[in-house]
Amino acid sequence: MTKTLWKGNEALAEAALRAGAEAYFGYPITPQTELLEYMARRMPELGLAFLQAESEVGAINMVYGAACAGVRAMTSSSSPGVSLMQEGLSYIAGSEVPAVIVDIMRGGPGLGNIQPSQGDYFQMVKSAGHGDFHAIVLAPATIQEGVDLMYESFELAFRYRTLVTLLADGSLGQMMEPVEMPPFKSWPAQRPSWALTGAKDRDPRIISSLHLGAEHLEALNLHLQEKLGGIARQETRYETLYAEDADYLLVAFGTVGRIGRSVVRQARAAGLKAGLFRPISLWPFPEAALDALADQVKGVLVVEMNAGQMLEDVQRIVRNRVPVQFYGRMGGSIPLPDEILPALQGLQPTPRQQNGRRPRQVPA
Amino acid sequence: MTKTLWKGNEALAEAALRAGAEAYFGYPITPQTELLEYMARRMPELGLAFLQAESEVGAINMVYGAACAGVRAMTSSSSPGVSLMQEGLSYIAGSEVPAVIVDIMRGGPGLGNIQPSQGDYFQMVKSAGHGDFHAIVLAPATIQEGVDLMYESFELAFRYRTLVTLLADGSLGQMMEPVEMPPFKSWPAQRPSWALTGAKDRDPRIISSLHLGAEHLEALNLHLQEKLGGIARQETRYETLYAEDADYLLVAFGTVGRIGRSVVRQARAAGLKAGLFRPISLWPFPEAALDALADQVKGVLVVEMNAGQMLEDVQRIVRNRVPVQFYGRMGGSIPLPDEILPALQGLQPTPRQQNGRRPRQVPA
Amino acid sequence: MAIAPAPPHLAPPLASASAPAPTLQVIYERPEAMTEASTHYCPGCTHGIIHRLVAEVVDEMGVRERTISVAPVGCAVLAYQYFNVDGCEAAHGRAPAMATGLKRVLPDHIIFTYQGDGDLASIGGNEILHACARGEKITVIFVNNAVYGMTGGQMAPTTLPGMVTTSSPYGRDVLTQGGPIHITEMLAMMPGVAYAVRRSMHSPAEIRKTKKAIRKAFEAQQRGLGLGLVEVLSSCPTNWRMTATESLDFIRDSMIPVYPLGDFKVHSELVG
Amino acid sequence: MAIAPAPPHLAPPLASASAPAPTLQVIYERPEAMTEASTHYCPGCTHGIIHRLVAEVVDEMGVRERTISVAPVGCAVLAYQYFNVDGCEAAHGRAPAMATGLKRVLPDHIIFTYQGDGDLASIGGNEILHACARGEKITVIFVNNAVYGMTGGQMAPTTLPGMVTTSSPYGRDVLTQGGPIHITEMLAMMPGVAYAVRRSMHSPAEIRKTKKAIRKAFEAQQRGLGLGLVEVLSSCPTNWRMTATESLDFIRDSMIPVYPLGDFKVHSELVG
Amino acid sequence: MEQSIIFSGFGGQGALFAGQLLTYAAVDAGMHVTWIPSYGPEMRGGTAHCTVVIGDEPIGSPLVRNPDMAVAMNLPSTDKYEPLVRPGGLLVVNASLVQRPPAREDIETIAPPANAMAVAQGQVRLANVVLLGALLAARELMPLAVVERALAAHLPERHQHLLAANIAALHAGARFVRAQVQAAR
Amino acid sequence: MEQSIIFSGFGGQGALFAGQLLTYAAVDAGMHVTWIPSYGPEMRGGTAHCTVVIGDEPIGSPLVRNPDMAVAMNLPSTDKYEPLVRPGGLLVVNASLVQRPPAREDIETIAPPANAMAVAQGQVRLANVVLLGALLAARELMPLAVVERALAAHLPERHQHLLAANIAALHAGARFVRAQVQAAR
Amino acid sequence: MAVRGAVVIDQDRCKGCELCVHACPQHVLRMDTEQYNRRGYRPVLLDESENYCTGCAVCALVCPDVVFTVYRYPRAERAAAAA
Amino acid sequence: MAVRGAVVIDQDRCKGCELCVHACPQHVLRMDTEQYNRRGYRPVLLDESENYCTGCAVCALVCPDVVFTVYRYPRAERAAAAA
Ligand SMILES: Cc1ncc(C[n+]2csc(CCOP(=O)(O)OP(=O)(O)O)c2C)c(N)n1
Ligand SMILES: Cc1ncc(C[n+]2csc(CCOP(=O)(O)OP(=O)(O)O)c2C)c(N)n1
Ligand code: SF4
Ligand code: SF4
Ligand code: SF4
Ligand code: SF4
Ligand code: SF4
Ligand code: SF4
Ligand SMILES: [Mg+2]
Ligand SMILES: [Mg+2]
Repeated sequence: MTKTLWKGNEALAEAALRAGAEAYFGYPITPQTELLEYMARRMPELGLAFLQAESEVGAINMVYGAACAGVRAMTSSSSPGVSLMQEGLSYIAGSEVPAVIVDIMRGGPGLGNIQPSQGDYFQMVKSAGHGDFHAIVLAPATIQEGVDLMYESFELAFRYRTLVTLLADGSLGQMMEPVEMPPFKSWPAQRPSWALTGAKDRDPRIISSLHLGAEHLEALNLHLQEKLGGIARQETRYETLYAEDADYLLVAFGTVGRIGRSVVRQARAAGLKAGLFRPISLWPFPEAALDALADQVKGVLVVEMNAGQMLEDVQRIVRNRVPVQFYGRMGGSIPLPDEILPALQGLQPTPRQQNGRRPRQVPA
Repeated sequence: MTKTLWKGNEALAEAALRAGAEAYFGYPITPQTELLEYMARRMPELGLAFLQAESEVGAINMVYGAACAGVRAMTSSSSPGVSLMQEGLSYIAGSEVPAVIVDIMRGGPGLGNIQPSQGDYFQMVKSAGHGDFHAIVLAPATIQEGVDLMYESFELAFRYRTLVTLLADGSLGQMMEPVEMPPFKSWPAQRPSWALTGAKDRDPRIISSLHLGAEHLEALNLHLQEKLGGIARQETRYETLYAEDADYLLVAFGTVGRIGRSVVRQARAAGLKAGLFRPISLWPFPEAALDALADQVKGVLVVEMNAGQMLEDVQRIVRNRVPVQFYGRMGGSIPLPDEILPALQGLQPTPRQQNGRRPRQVPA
Repeated sequence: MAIAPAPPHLAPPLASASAPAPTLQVIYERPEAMTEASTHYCPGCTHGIIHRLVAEVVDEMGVRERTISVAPVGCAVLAYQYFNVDGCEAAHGRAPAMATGLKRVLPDHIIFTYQGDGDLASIGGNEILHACARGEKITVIFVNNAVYGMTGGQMAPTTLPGMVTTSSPYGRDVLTQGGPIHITEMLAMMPGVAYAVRRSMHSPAEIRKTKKAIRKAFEAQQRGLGLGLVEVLSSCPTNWRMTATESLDFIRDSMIPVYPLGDFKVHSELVG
Repeated sequence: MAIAPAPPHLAPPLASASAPAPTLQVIYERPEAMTEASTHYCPGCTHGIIHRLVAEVVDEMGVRERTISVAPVGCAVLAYQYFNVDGCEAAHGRAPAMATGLKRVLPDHIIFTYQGDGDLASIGGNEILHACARGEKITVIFVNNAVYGMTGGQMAPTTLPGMVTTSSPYGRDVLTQGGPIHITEMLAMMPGVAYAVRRSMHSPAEIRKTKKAIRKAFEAQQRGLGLGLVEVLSSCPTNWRMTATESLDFIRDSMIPVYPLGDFKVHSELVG
Repeated sequence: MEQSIIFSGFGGQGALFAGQLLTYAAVDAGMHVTWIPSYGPEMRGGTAHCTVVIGDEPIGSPLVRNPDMAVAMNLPSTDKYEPLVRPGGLLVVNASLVQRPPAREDIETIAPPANAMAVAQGQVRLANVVLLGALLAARELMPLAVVERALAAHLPERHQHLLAANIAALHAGARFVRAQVQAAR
Repeated sequence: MEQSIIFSGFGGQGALFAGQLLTYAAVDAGMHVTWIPSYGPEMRGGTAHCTVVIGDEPIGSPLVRNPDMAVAMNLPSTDKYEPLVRPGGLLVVNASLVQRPPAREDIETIAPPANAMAVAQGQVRLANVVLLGALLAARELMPLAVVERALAAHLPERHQHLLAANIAALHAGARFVRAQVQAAR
Repeated sequence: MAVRGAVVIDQDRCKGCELCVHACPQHVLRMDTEQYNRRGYRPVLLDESENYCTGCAVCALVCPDVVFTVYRYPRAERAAAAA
Repeated sequence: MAVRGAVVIDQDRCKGCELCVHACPQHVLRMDTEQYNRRGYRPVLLDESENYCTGCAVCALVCPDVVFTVYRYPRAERAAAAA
């Protein structure tokens, strides 16, 4: 099939439409805005619901409303905007309506800047709001992968009645790559059995996250946890490169994950038996696969565009069997192969044990 | 000194005033509202700034503004309200102004209910907003401890120019206990050297979290991480009970931590060499202390009023040296000694290894 | 269901038959759009009356089967249990955004929000403002009881000057805590509002007028004219620390002077 | 600093001395309340003029040393670098809340926010609404350029009907995207507003009037009368895709018909 | 040693205040104590209860599943807490509103007609204090005098004119128990 | 094998478009490719640059610190990227705006007077395409014909009337290099 | 005045707020002073000892708890009754 | 018309927007068509070949970039100049 060149944000937008998105509510914020702008052009043409909301708070609650109708609704934003959505995300999770969120991360904290960052791993992977829940968090490394994951996102969201987040950094949103666009998906005309469609010839349906009695709320929580457990068993995704026989494992996601491909190739060329482990689903984290690799390798290097967030999950899973080192860049700087490779090679001789503590890198 | 009976929320409010709080901005939400109401009564009397904000978004940004003046400013809220503050918290962290936040957690996700919960550990300990930062998170187990921690909070906040959070659940806010109130603290009349006081006889001062160049933002991030590293070295707090010679360690914080005291006593009475490890500072987590204990004990039980959040930190630190089990209640149910004790005793015979996975409890 | 002893001349038909005797005409019965659930409202709280009026209008317009309610966070948080229609529960203040989401994907449905003054006028000010600006085709029932009922009586943006609440214990001080805001007058200025009105619950006559207003606001939606906003002055006996009857007097004597009743905007197609 | 060649008859004094010859009177020079920094605004963007007017007023009132600026998120995000006063940077839309926090603890200081239309009228609608309702003693400079400048020209709540922006590529459709909102007229209704006015940047005469309005708004604050709000119709040549001069014509010919200039509220103590 | 007591009744019956009174007294007596209510201003109506735990070292759990003692001011409370009291424990029932006989034999039950006794002291609303008096007579948690002082110190201003009546109600409850004990001898 | 090229110039000079053109052509030629710009609509003015990486397997890092090639359309870009080009690499400089001599001897530098050459093709704004032509002649990344097709397909509608001029500019750039090479022989 | 209407009171729904008592133009409603309903409230009673219910439905209009169902005699019958 | 004023132009601050050129009542401002300033813009120039600057400061009023400092002759001197 033919590949065409797409800008990341626009490719995600088009993929969402092909995946069957019916409603988009969002608010401009760099480096995500092109996604909204693309929707502003395309959705009216397609007769779909596009609305620029008054704010991210408005946007997420509009998504919540549209999702209650059993409609495939989504939004997109970037770090500060996603912070504003935390309450809404928690309501959506508590009400078990499906929704898709794109988070194109930028430098933080605060206003920070608009450069690429992975500083919101904790925010999206650990707590996308108050209370016990997790969104499915998918972290594409290339635009094609972003398109493919987006293409599946509504199916995941509806299958599990859950939040699905695409988590990428600004560079993925802004770059261009050749992409093979999937065809438009067809969906059943019927709305799901829980959707608000009007109480015609049936009892009223209610969608709410309120459960006044502790027993009732605990029952919901147990149900949510069971559902999440099922997702954790079914939906982990990751990619490896040269991991089968690797002595030293590079663990990285998203943009750093793809850079990791270059690094590992260069390391192999330089004679180091290096391998790449790239989680694609950050939640559920591919624990079992990493767990297995930890038995095989001699050292692990985690590289992120943050101060060491996924690092904690890797440490938890590797459990000190081998040293876990960290290399990070922040504030919009992308770690390049020539920085990562030495760090990976540095795992070799008398590796300092680094569990529980993070080496502070000096940026090159 | 004499002890008087205080309701948790009101005791925290009075302690904040005695610690030198000068400005309070908040929005009503159960189970925290009495704190706001107490401030509404007392602060006007004392000539201090009290304002009921239009929302939690308003409240946290008012705190941000007042804090920029070098004033001791605070707010209080509960889970959904704290979700709404995430953007503001991130700005405060990025701007390095000191502020104190009280979070009296309730059941979630979503609207959930108003019963006690610890479901927001991830939210406050891992990511109180987008970007790399941590608030100092202090989790009192008794009202007296809440008062004592609150009494120190502004000093911590100003020493490190950081966010300090008191994280407790609704039961602490609502219960009454005898408390020894500390005296009113005196503070230097001088405002700190960074405070906005008007550019009289000096250059203008700027407080901002914006750093457009990646190098500039990365420099800020490295500075923040270094500061956080210093806090991590200086400010960990925890309590142990019978841990010195314990075979089995109960790890719990806040309300569950105090219940843990009863449990450990009962366990000892029943012949089990149990001990309690109660983190008081959730961030920085008392890693070294727990690390040391993990070398000594034969098993660890983590109990929380959530689906297993601090559990991940414990797993990360214990690193598989001994089995880590979990018992949790959610939705407003508080785990009582008669549930925890058997779980603790259950660590003894043929303990199932539980790293990386969480046993789902069936609530009694 | 316990039936009160009927007067002697009615006793036989009422007591013996499940349906009233054929000679009796039903003047009033529970609207179909209300469920049988008993509400959790305090005795005499006029939230219950407003619920009933909404349900009656929904029935009279014959739209029950395509109506969706959006409940607020406030005393009416469980409103969805009382309306016999599909319903959902918004985050505090966000009902207009949620209703926008619903209406945009279900343009032929009738969507209404039911919101308190803390919900709509305080935390949710921006959501209602922009729903009004955009002219969302929804109906907003705005229950102004001058106080945060659910959380135990704190000051609302609509609290009267000098009024004592748990967060204005010395009486609302206009200089430091602001004056009462006239949100309906203000929102009437927004381009997308088709109908904006303030009515009251303090007397039977006013209750009837309120129902007419609610009807108009739903018609504005049905006819695609824009957003219909009905502010209703409502009582909170519990937090006002009055009896239910005293509360009605308080509405009449203290609230109405601050919040005048009347239409603030009526779309030309709704006039008459 | 490069000095343009002076006309011959002025050359000696200007070229030789660092200060102008004593016989020359300084009619205009950079206000003390502006720093020397060159702004990052696009050529001809009237944000720069508005900055200067604010600085002139601060100087003329002699309050520079106790003034604190609150910058927005928008093109004016770096405003704090251009005002020679203490300053801070608010989250998008939250400047009025931040200013409230500052003013409540520094009641004798002069606090002003500088906000765009996306910042103030869209995401920050609730914060400005309640700052107005409470009558915070602050000054708000509201720069309405009918577009989101900083993020590349998306629709704002103030975008004109039919206007093409990157998020209303087919022209703003009032039926689905709402009509332009008159936020200053609306906020003028709030009890705590002492002064509310709309002015424009499109001509020297209007610029002078804008300065008078800004002065009044600061005086409202200084005299503790309430919140002073100055909406200024401003240009965005970049996103309007016009020259700077065409942009002024656009303000005059297209914006003013939708956004009439004038005072919407003047506190009695400010009249005259 | 920790002692736990649950007070439970309808909204207006004063179960929470009875518990608070005991808590204040425990503080004055230098004991460790916690008081924790069922809370929920967000919901209207229903019953209210509180748990008081008194001990000689810092209180661990402020909540208990099986209290040592329970004071049940109405029928729903009796139905709820009678089965929960720990074997060998004490149940104090308001006989004015609960006519049914005790269901358990492994706990002690005392049942003063508290409403009637309270009316005799001037106010039906004193029933809570009557029951507290009975509780204290049946289990000597602390001397009545300490509770008297707590009453004097913590009765809200607007009820201070009822102080004497409260103290009388307290003693009436205690007397009722002592008389029963006497009779049982 | 991956090849990386950075294009850099003032805002309006078309460095980003030159990079995109190469990227489109690479896609058409069935290669793996990434294009990543410096971005920031939130800041006005300044220089713009983009990085193109072309390879025969999926591209790892879309960014490079030391590109194989750099096209510098003005002096600041030359100052910035000349030191960064990998030893043995190529620097294409717009001699119309950059008069200074090359500073490095371990890389190849070619310096067509692109502005002047573009004006000769009808428009100073074609300088970017001139430089791309030069680049492609110096390093045979792909045949010029592929870029011609990419121009035809991706020149924005409003510039399509300039297609012939663009193609001419491309060839002018290439000719300049070939002539130099010839001369050097 | 002629009997024209009747109300059926769903006593267990009544919260005893007395709004109907004050609103009834015929003063035929009063609170039960002897009994509590299932929810612990003193419910309202129809007391036609002095006056008769006209079926005006004002009670139903003001009742927040949908306690009343209101009936009226048809015209013909009413006339008959009056006769 | 008599010379009454003068402007000093901080050329490197000028962004070449031309607002002053259009606003100057004396038409004594024009854009430099030959040079760029340090920031890459064509700056404004004072050109009194046909008219003279009156020091009215309209240019300073409309300039978004505080490029102008404006001077004026004192009355006395102006009279002298006129004489
Ligand atoms: C984000 C958030 N903030 C605060 C609350 C707490 N809260 C619940 S209801 C309410 C106010 C309700 O007042 P109003 O809207 O006037 O409704 P009423 O109860 O008076 O009918 C508040 C502040 C909440 N649930 N969520
Ligand atoms: C929470 C959040 N949402 C969105 C943005 C992105 N953003 C930056 S500026 C801006 C709009 C600016 O428009 P306006 O306020 O009109 O100012 P102008 O640039 O036109 O002067 C937006 C949406 C942000 N920084 N933060
Ligand atoms: S608290 Fe007030 S508003 Fe809420 S139900 Fe009770 S009376 Fe009604
Ligand atoms: S984008 Fe528009 S508003 Fe922003 S600086 Fe440029 S011209 Fe001014
Ligand atoms: S119907 Fe009318 S007369 Fe009859 S009880 Fe009701 S209010 Fe009274
Ligand atoms: S109005 Fe309704 S709830 Fe109130 S007393 Fe009458 S019947 Fe009962
Ligand atoms: S001062 Fe007046 S006359 Fe002189 S250049 Fe400026 S605008 Fe023109
Ligand atoms: S108005 Fe200012 S920036 Fe614009 S051309 Fe004139 S001097 Fe230059
Ligand atoms: Mg209310
Ligand atoms: Mg704007």
